[in-house]
Amino acid sequence: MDQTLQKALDQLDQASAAVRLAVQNMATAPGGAEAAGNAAHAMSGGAIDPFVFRFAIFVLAIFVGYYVVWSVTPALHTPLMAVTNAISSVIVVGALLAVGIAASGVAAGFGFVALMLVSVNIFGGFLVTQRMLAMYKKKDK
Amino acid sequence: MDQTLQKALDQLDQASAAVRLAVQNMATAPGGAEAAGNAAHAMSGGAIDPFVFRFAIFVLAIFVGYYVVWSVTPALHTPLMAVTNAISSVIVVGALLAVGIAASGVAAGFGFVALMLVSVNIFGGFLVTQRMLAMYKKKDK
Amino acid sequence: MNANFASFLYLVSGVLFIMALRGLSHPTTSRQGNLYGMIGMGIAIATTLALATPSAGRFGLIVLGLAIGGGVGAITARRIAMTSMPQLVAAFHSLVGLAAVMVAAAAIYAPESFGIGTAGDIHAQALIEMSLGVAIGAITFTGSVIAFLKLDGRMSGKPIMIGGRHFINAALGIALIVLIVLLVGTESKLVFWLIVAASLVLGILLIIPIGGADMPVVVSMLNSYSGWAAAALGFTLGNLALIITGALVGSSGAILSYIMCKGMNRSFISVILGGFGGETAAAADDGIERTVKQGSADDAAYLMMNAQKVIIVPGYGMAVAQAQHALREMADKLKANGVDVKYAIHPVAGRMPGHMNVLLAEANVPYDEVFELEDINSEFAQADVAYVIGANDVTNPSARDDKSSPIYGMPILDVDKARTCLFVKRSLGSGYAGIDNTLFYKDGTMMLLGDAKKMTEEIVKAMDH
Amino acid sequence: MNANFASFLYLVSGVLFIMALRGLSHPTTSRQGNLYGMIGMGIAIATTLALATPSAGRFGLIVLGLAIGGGVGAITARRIAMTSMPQLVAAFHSLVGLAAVMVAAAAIYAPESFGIGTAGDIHAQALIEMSLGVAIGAITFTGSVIAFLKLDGRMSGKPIMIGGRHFINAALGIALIVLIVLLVGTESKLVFWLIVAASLVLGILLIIPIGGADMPVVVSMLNSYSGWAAAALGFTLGNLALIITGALVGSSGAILSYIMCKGMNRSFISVILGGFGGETAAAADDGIERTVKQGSADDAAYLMMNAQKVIIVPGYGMAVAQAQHALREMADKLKANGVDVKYAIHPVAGRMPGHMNVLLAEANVPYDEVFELEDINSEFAQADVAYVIGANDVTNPSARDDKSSPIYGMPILDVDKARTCLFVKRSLGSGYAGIDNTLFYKDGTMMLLGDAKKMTEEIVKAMDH
Ligand SMILES: NC(=O)c1ccc[n+]([C@@H]2O[C@H](COP(=O)([O-])OP(=O)(O)OC[C@H]3O[C@@H](n4cnc5c(N)ncnc54)[C@H](OP(=O)(O)O)[C@@H]3O)[C@@H](O)[C@H]2O)c1
Ligand SMILES: NC(=O)c1ccc[n+]([C@@H]2O[C@H](COP(=O)([O-])OP(=O)(O)OC[C@H]3O[C@@H](n4cnc5c(N)ncnc54)[C@H](OP(=O)(O)O)[C@@H]3O)[C@@H](O)[C@H]2O)c1
Repeated sequence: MDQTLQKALDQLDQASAAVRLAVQNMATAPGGAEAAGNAAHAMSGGAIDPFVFRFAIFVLAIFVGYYVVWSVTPALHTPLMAVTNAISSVIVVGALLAVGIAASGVAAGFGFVALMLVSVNIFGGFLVTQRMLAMYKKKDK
Repeated sequence: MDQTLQKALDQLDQASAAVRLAVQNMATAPGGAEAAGNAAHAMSGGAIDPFVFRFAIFVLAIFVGYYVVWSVTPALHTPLMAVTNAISSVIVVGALLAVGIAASGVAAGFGFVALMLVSVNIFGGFLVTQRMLAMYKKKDK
Repeated sequence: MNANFASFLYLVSGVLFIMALRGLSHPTTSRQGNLYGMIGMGIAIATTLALATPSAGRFGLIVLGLAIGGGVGAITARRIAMTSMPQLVAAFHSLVGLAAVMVAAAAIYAPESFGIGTAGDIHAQALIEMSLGVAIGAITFTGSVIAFLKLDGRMSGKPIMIGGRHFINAALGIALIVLIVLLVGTESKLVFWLIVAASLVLGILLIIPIGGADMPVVVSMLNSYSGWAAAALGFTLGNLALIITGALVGSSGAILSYIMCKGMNRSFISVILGGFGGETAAAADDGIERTVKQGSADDAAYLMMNAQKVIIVPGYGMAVAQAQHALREMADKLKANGVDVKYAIHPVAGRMPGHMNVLLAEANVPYDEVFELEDINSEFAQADVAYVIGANDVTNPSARDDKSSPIYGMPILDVDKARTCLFVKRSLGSGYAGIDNTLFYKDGTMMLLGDAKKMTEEIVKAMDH
Repeated sequence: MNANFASFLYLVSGVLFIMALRGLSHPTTSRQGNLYGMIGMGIAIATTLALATPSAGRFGLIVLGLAIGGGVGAITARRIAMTSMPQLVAAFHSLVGLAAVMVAAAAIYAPESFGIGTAGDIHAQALIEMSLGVAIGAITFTGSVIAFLKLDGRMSGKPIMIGGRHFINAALGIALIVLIVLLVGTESKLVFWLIVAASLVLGILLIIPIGGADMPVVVSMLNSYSGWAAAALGFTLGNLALIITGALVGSSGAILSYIMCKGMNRSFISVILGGFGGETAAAADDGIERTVKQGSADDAAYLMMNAQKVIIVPGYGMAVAQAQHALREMADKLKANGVDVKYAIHPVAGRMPGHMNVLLAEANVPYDEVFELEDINSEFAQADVAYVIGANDVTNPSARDDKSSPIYGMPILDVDKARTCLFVKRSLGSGYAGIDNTLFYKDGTMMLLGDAKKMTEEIVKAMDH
């Protein structure tokens, strides 16, 4: 049994080295790593798809959102709308990726538009929230 | 570029088949799949360690726990202690695995003890909670 | 940067966003919360840059994009009037929606860069997640544009009811599903753009039948949508910050919509189906002659200066007239004269949640003088004067007493329990719900007809005599 | 079963556990919550079985284990007296702690089965997670056993202070860290058992210096520990249900400890360092002669039957005397006579959170007659009689008025504001905090010295005359 495994693993190492080479060749199109990853995934059989984890994270974040929003005081509901709007612009992450490394010029273009739009939101959203919140004052005495 | 990749993937397929064989041979000791999985993991490079996801789930679950427990009415704090005790016995999952498939007899033995202990908790915990909760009644009128 | 470490940092920024919302549980912690939000965003951006390591040229583009957008955003944030917040939020949502569409397009055109496969061989799962993201994003975009136009008065607030719109919407919905299936099968860019187009149209059709005054609920719902779109793209990009934030924003918008509908005692469905609330419904004229006691600024000044306790009830009209600063001045005069002054805020006073609180805060009214309905409603019985300024529906006793009223069951501020009730508004017309307010004709009520700001200023002057 | 689907099911059971705790936000939803919990546990067990597909023999073993444990658990749950809940919970925690140790041991002896590497080559990460789990588990085990013995009266509740215990504990802690590092390096089974041994000793040493009356805080803290142990093993096993549940239980225990400490106005650290609260501290005898008005059951019956409003304040003595049923009978008689009867529960009345509520519920007292401190405290001023039964510290006005008192700052029930205050207890001795209660000597107070149950029964009899 041990020999079979040894042989298999040797072959695997070879394959791995070859794939690495291939991947290096494709530096401009990083899709290769992905393909190799998939093949490996099928092999390891029992490994859990990241989707499941992401879904778990999503579900728990909904619970957190539910509780955290109900705990917001009604007097701050307008800032709440502004700040959730501001944070929803984390989508900037996708825009940055597109502008930063997209192989296709078209994709980079879309990314650039997205980046500009969402930057309006990031700065506008947080700053307007800050402006609003700065106005809430206690009685000074 | 495409050919290099093709070649690499072919080799990978071979390796994969060989490993599968090896793994079948090792039915009693399923550690092989794991080893293959690891090799694959190193290969896919950019893949994210499940630990990160688990950690994220852990962190979010703490937030959920924080909010959900604060929302428990003080009158039910005793049942809360009983029910958290009951659910903490999901550790039964580990005990079942040990009794169910552990290769070593010693491990299965430990698992069996764990299983018995934790079963006391599962049944005892939920039933005593049920008994308590059944007592909380509204004024009947 | 190591992918694991990057994911960890994205988690950190997700947690910081949670802390940002958590801060809003109290005014004192809210500013710090907003800071957490900014730090979280900074971490997300820095992590992505470290992960992508763009070339110098691309880096320049990024800086340019951030600078242009950031500049516009910062200026807008500084210039916008507090009374225009509903419009601003709607406009901002539309940007997020459009950005989601653009990001999805970029992913379709350069799938390798996003690690979702290669051109011609994109993972089916990623395609499904992406088309959900893009559809919701596009609906958010056009929907928010319409909401913005209606709120900003650039488009009539009247519901626009197209015949057979339910049928058209259903058809578009089905078409969307078919297109998504097609996209997964063919990965055709044309199909992608068809999805975008169908969703854009759907966004318009869904929102135009909804009356201008229901727009706040719509804005909040679209906020929720933009969250779900972000989460869907988060799945595609495998990005924890996006997934967590999407879920947070999604829940937040949904809960705010729910709170508003409950405050108005209407069902969410009835709001979404539209047709409610035209521009300014005329006062119901049932032919019965009813007498109204009208007063002057001098009367009001006299009454309040001799009161022990005055409760101010602001409403939408105060926002329209921008009367908050004058109001604050008036309250100062009263307090200087030893009068106990409090503000009572109905959960749906104005046109968006917390609308009145922001305006009062703008005018430097300390938040511990401002009370929510359930905390102050019992105090009206001990108040000498209830000064109702630009509010109407939220004081209408028919919501409490008249089972046949369309707003029956909505909680109201019991201003009729105060010894005298001063009503500042321009006419005997009705408010948002278009229902006559019987309070105008009651004995203890004195109408101060005029613009809220001018009238309050006159009262302040009269107090000096 | 497919590993992905299994993970999904584990997530479902984690969510069901969340729903179980969520249900406890109100008595009406609580029973359904408990049901969710059971379903969640069922799903976790079924999923694991489907995933492991054990051989027939092993399956038999599993059924046997579940049957033995389940039988013991079910019988215990049915037989246990409600007054013994604190002990029961402590005993149950010890089981979870020991089970965690056993599971970790199984994983060390058969790493392949748990997918954490092969014998001699276990992943370092798994070893670290596991040793954390096993250390916390072992501490939970012995700690809970000590707590059980103290609560059940099988061991003196007196703090046992060993000289240099802080030094010994610190040394053990350092030893634990060294051992964990060693384990990761050598993977030696001996080192593993040394970790177990050190943690078992540490568990004992940590808990014995803490007085019996502080045990509730300890039990809650150990509850929290058992959660963290489960979460640590959840990381090792890659099990979502364990990770989520561990975090839930961990937070829950920590929050309850916090609530208790706040209710007692003490710091968590001071509780954990121990030395507080011996068995029954004798009443402080400062030599000043003070007069006490003593009454009989007949006096009490007469007073209450002629009252309009009676507020009942139960405390630890009611639990000890098992007086809840007699109390309920008394309340029934009063209500039949038209007296308004309410129950006031202090947050730390009794010896564990919610202790009084459970006992009253057991005696069929409807939960809408039972009020928390902040909801009822203002009503004492309008009450004719406050019937304090076995409570002491929670009524002590020195917590409110005397800055030098050790319990100063703890919120109290203002029973002294009632027209008459009836005090049922066996002596003029002090309660848990060991502080004299000045209320006994006040004018409006009448002491009813005797066992809480007997005295209440006599009052019920006297009411029949
Ligand atoms: N807050 C929310 O989140 C939200 C969301 C959706 C819907 N709504 C709805 O909005 C309504 C809010 O109630 P509300 O009492 O605040 O407002 P309202 O019932 O709409 O009444 C506002 C009143 O202000 C008067 N007004 C307008 N401009 C004025 C000016 N320049 N000077 C003086 N008065 C002026 C109007 O009367 P004249 O024309 O006679 O001056 C009108 O009757 C509720 O029906 C609620 O359901 C609220
Ligand atoms: N609930 C929690 O979670 C928790 C946790 C930790 C600590 N604690 C502490 O526990 C205390 C609870 O206050 P408490 O007012 O409920 O209790 P307490 O202050 O401990 O007083 C209980 C009284 O009951 C009397 N008693 C005992 N057995 C009796 C019997 N058979 N019949 C009649 N009376 C009897 C005792 O007086 P005699 O000996 O004269 O009869 C004693 O003074 C607080 O100090 C709190 O900080 C509570």
